[in-house]
Amino acid sequence: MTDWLGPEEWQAVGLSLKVAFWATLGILPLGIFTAHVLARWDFVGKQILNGLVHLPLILPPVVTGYLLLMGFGTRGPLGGLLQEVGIVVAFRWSGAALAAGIMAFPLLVRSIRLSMEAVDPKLEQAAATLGASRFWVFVTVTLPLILPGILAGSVVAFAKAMGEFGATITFVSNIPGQTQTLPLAVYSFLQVPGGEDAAMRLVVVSVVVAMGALVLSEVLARRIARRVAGT
Amino acid sequence: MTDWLGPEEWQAVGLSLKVAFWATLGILPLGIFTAHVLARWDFVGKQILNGLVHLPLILPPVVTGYLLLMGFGTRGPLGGLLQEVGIVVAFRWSGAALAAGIMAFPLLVRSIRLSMEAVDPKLEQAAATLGASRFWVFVTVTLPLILPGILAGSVVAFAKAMGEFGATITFVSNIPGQTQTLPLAVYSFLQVPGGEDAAMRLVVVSVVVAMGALVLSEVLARRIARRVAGT
Amino acid sequence: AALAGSASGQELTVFAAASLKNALHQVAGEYEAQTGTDLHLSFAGSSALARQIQAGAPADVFISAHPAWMDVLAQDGLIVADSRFDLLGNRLVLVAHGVDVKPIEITKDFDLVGHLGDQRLAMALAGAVPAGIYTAAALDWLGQWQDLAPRTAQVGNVRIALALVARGETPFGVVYQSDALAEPGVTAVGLFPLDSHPPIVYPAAALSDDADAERFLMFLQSDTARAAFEAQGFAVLAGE
Amino acid sequence: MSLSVSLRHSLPGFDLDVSFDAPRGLTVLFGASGSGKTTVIEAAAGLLRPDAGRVAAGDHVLFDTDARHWLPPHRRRLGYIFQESRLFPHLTVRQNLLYGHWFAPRSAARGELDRVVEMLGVGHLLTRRPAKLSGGEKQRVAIGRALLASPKLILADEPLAALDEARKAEILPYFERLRDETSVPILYVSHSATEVARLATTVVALEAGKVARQGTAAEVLGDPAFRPGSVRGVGAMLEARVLAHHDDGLSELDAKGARLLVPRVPQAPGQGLRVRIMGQDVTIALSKPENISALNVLAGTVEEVSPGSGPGAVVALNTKAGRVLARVTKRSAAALKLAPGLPCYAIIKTVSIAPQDVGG
Amino acid sequence: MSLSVSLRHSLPGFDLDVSFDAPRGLTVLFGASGSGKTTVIEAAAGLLRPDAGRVAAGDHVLFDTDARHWLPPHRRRLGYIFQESRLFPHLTVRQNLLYGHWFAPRSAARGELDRVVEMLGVGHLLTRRPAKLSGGEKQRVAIGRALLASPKLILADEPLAALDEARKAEILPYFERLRDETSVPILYVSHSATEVARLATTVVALEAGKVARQGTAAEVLGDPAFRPGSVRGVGAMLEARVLAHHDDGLSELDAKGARLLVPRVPQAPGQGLRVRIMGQDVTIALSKPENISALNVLAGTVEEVSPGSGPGAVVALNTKAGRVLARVTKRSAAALKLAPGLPCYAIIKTVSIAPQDVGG
Ligand SMILES: Nc1ncnc2c1ncn2[C@@H]1O[C@H](COP(=O)(O)OP(=O)(O)OP(=O)(O)O)[C@@H](O)[C@H]1O
Ligand SMILES: Nc1ncnc2c1ncn2[C@@H]1O[C@H](COP(=O)(O)OP(=O)(O)OP(=O)(O)O)[C@@H](O)[C@H]1O
Ligand SMILES: [Mg+2]
Ligand SMILES: [Mg+2]
Repeated sequence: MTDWLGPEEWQAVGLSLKVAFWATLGILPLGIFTAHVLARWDFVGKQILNGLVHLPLILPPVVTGYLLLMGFGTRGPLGGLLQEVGIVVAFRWSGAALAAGIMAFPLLVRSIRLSMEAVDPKLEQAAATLGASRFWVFVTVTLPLILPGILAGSVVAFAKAMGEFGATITFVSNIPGQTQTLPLAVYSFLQVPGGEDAAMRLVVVSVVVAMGALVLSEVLARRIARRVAGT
Repeated sequence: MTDWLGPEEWQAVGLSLKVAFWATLGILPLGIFTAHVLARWDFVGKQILNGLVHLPLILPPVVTGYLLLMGFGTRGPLGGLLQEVGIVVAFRWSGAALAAGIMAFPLLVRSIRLSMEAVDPKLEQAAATLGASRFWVFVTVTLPLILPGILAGSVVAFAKAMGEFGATITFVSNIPGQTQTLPLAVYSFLQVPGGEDAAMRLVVVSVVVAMGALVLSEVLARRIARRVAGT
Repeated sequence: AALAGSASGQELTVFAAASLKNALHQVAGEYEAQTGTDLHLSFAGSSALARQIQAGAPADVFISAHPAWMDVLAQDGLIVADSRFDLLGNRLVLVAHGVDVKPIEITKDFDLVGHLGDQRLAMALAGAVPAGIYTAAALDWLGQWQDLAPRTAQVGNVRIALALVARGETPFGVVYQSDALAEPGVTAVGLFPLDSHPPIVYPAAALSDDADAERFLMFLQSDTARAAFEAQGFAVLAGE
Repeated sequence: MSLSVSLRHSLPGFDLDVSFDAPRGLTVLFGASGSGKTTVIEAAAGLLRPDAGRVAAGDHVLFDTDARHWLPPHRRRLGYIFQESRLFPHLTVRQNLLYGHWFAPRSAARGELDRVVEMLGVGHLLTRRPAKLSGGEKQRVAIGRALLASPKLILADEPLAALDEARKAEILPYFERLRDETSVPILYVSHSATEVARLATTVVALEAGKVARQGTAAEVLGDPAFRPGSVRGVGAMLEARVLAHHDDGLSELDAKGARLLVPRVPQAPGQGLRVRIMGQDVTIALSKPENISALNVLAGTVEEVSPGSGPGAVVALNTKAGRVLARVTKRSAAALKLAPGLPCYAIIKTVSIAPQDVGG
Repeated sequence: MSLSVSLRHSLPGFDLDVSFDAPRGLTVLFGASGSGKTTVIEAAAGLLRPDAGRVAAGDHVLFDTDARHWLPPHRRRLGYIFQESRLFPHLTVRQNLLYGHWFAPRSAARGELDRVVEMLGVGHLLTRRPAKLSGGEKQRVAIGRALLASPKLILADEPLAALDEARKAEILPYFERLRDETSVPILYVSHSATEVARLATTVVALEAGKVARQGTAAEVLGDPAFRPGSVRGVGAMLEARVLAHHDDGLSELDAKGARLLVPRVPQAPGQGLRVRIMGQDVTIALSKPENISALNVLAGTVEEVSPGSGPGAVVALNTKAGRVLARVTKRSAAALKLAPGLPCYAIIKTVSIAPQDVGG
């Protein structure tokens, strides 16, 4: 079955997985933190932070990609900064992961935040009376209780990262082996006559991969929920 | 300030709002129902439904648009059906709403589902013992308790619908006044040298609109939450 | 400059308009076989590629679908000025749904509006993507752009415009000749006159004073390359 | 209407196998923590689907696994007072109270709400939401919510545990009225011997998921071997009739010819009632005591002496008024040479007959 | 260590203004549902930030709004038993029990867990999660969790309400030991006069957010005007010392020279203890009764007769053993012509002195 896809396509599959995986993993800590801030803190400018988080959802992906290019390109201010510490994202798979991560970020934060808001603050209070500081309350009570939300958010983020197209192609171009993820490969095929079949094969692969992640997460979430609900 | 944007751009703003509004409203009932099915029912093929719901997230938007075209175009099987009851979506703003709605659907369902899973089944049981049938339990207990999640999901869906580009342009093309939403207009501007300024003006408008919706939803959600939490 | 890790000049990155994918893949295969160079081809919209080059993309060669973006890069001093040449040309055709459609001769008297009836004309985004820009010009030349503009269905690229016609969503569409050839569900019923729009050219240029880039640009003008481009329906301008 | 319960259910580490029939009235489920009381109630409510069994209130069969009959909870017409209130957080107290009302086919009169609100003392809370209530207030609202659902079966899981004595004393008569004036069967979980004595028509004692004892309140409470919770709960029950109410706040009762003075009871002269005489409140004397503050002295004979495992013994006395149980030390029993047949006097202080020990 | 509480806080419709100092030991907060007990406890725990006030356990100042001092809850070293258990649903019973342990600076010995588990009877539940526990089991785990946190202040909000009498009897001595053997102050909410009598060093009675009465357990319980919950709770407390344990299960006590026989107490001969004599368990006789099952007869004189609003009166007797309160009917008080100065006998049945009325 390996010749069902050409080597370049297999490369795109592998790259997509890598990009989506690292994108999801990379935004997870910040996503959890941001969700916590939005769910539990109160400060001036909270709405601004909230808006910023949602920005990638609102902006047409091309615009996000364009802004990323301006900011993180080799000539961009942030790109320059990163370069000084030895990180190059422009036109690398890491840039594709950055774009996918940013596009998936609002979805992750929303999921986690919703779960976090559903955690009974009375349990957190109980933990505090037992000596747990804010940090430990979070680690020992809040975090385990929002695991299903984190899982749900991560899967949605992963799916989004797998499917991200507009921002990626605008930001890091479409370089096979470096930045040509599945959706970009699909796009390339669809641009020329006769590419439909190959495109559909790639679509099938992405759907299968994402569904796999989805089913896995459902099984995990169910196991966690069953534990807690005691049924 | 009206000449900050040309009449065509203002039209795009209005259209985007209309499309995003109806897209969100349109998918809300089905989204709530689907979330309920996924959160509380158990049946063979649940994972398939779950996968279908997430499909628009995974697929490159162009592909989604293309599939919509096949299904809902004037010659498509569903499009034909709709046409017989007098609904034409091809090249109409209603088609743009359909595309935006389908793209936003997984986000809506995820939010609502997460909230629904956080509702204590013991409360629903209590309602049942008091004579409420499954339907009434849902309407009088579950629904009010997941309002924050519905709100959160709706805003994310609205934001996504405001930003949707790939599927829309593929499915209903870019017809000023009918289907040229903000992202399409932005895209057009970005394609030609020197169009950045106009594009950014439109981006600012979408950001302002979406932020407005966001802030509004936060305020509402907070009010609801405060009521229930009693603080 | 080439991609990171290639100090030897054994690698070459080419940014090219997405519509060139099939042809360039063929050409690249030949080139790699002949020279042993590792070619990286990145296909995207010309605007995206041009912006990336402005932002410092590690590309060695750029092939644009429209002169405008090449002009911008030239102004910015990002291309090697004397390496620029017009590589390919294309034609606009009017395509109709179905396989058995009468050919039409497109002259200034051609009543496209009448042919459309109450249906739409599929085309690429006017004023944005190159095909749309050319199409708008051609329709203007017909004197019907004002009437037709609200009756068009403008999509992201020529392929989708073609798909609209193939599926019968619109009876007619305006696309590149190179695209129309391969689509079974449509008939190219008429060729737009060459003077109906600015010449459709795909300019190519090197982005650095790299010998490899020069060599590749030369290769694009070779007979091998010409055959590949022509097989895809392009007119090869260079070398004529 | 009678209540018939038969259940088998296995949980990991816990097996329930309970079966009892109770006549019209209030059935108390009694038993230690973890003995399965809530599990029984949940099965009756339909919130737990037992492995096998049948529950019926009169001819209203809630489920019968043999007949493959299963009414969903909302068709069972229940008034379930949960162990942990379970109020709807998004509804005000008033809306919580009226929730069952929306679904009741024949609606209770409006006056009913006012009466229940008054009894529960939650009138000032009607517009609040549950998060702003104290623990006892929540529990009271939960009681009201169940009672106002016009139920055909009341399930009460320790409804009064969170309340203070004064509040309990106000709510207990309401359950008595429900028991006596309506035909709604009540299944009532309680740890309190007082509540058992006062309310129970039937007592079902559970132990580790099995029925350890079952009988009418009089039977179970009159049995010297029955130790509800602790030995302090031993006490017999006498049937009596109100003779007169006196000005000094005492009521005079006639218990099969014997005269009893108790603190004022609400019943009218001529009405019947039952009085629980706690074993520990009965002193036994061999001669009729004089110049003593206790107003009730019943002549009788010793019927049975059951020494307990501790220092005490339960003495059953046969008096004109009925069987009376007395708890005395083994030392006293020996000193007084108490043995079956010995004539003696039971001294019962009027004040030790608490209002909650006297019930309709 | 002493406990000092002073709080002002306004909630819509409820104003709390409470201030009391309690010596070393266990302070019971007593009061009707909604009187503000939980609010006081929450403020002490730091879960509620009162408008103004100060709470200190000895020199461990938890907060002081005047001094702008506020320790966050996790730095207060608490053992808070919530009114509604609040167990962590994702942790097993064992993990719940040991939760506070993780954060305690000096860890309690391992043996401590075993002892608490044993006392609470939750050994077979250690690997379960809270969703699979019965109501009483949850409450017991919650008690254990708080006790195992090596707290410097124990806050207990009706910890025993959900438990049966037998289980209560097992847990009460543990609180006694905590009170007597450690210096940890305990703030304990209870509706039960029994618990008050048995456990309280100090009683603080709340009424509608204000302190209605405060004093040592002996003072408050010895006050004829104090009606904990209902008039049935009236009862004085005597200080005594164990003389001997007899074979028939009785213990002989010496209360300032008077001899008392009570059911076997755990204290060793020579140790001091206190005995609560419930008013309703005391019968007054003018002549020394003979041939009676009651073993304790104390000679004394009437000190005060306080008629209640109902049919009863509380009579304070001055006996050798100390002040004893008796509840009699007004009718008996009149018949016996009880008046200050009258010599009489207090008859107290041994068995009516329940184990929970005898405490260290
Ligand atoms: N958030 C709030 N807003 C307004 N009133 C409140 C709020 N929380 C509690 N109350 C009121 O404050 C009073 C005291 O409540 P608290 O919980 O301290 O009572 P409690 O003495 O513990 O009663 P219980 O024995 O019923 O638990 C109650 O009348 C209650 O209704
Ligand atoms: N889901 C479960 N899985 C396993 N055991 C359970 C489950 N739910 C309850 N149990 C056990 O079943 C027994 C009976 O529980 P139940 O809730 O009926 O007790 P109860 O008599 O109501 O006790 P309490 O007075 O403490 O409320 C308990 O030992 C409890 O641990
Ligand atoms: Mg229970
Ligand atoms: Mg309370």
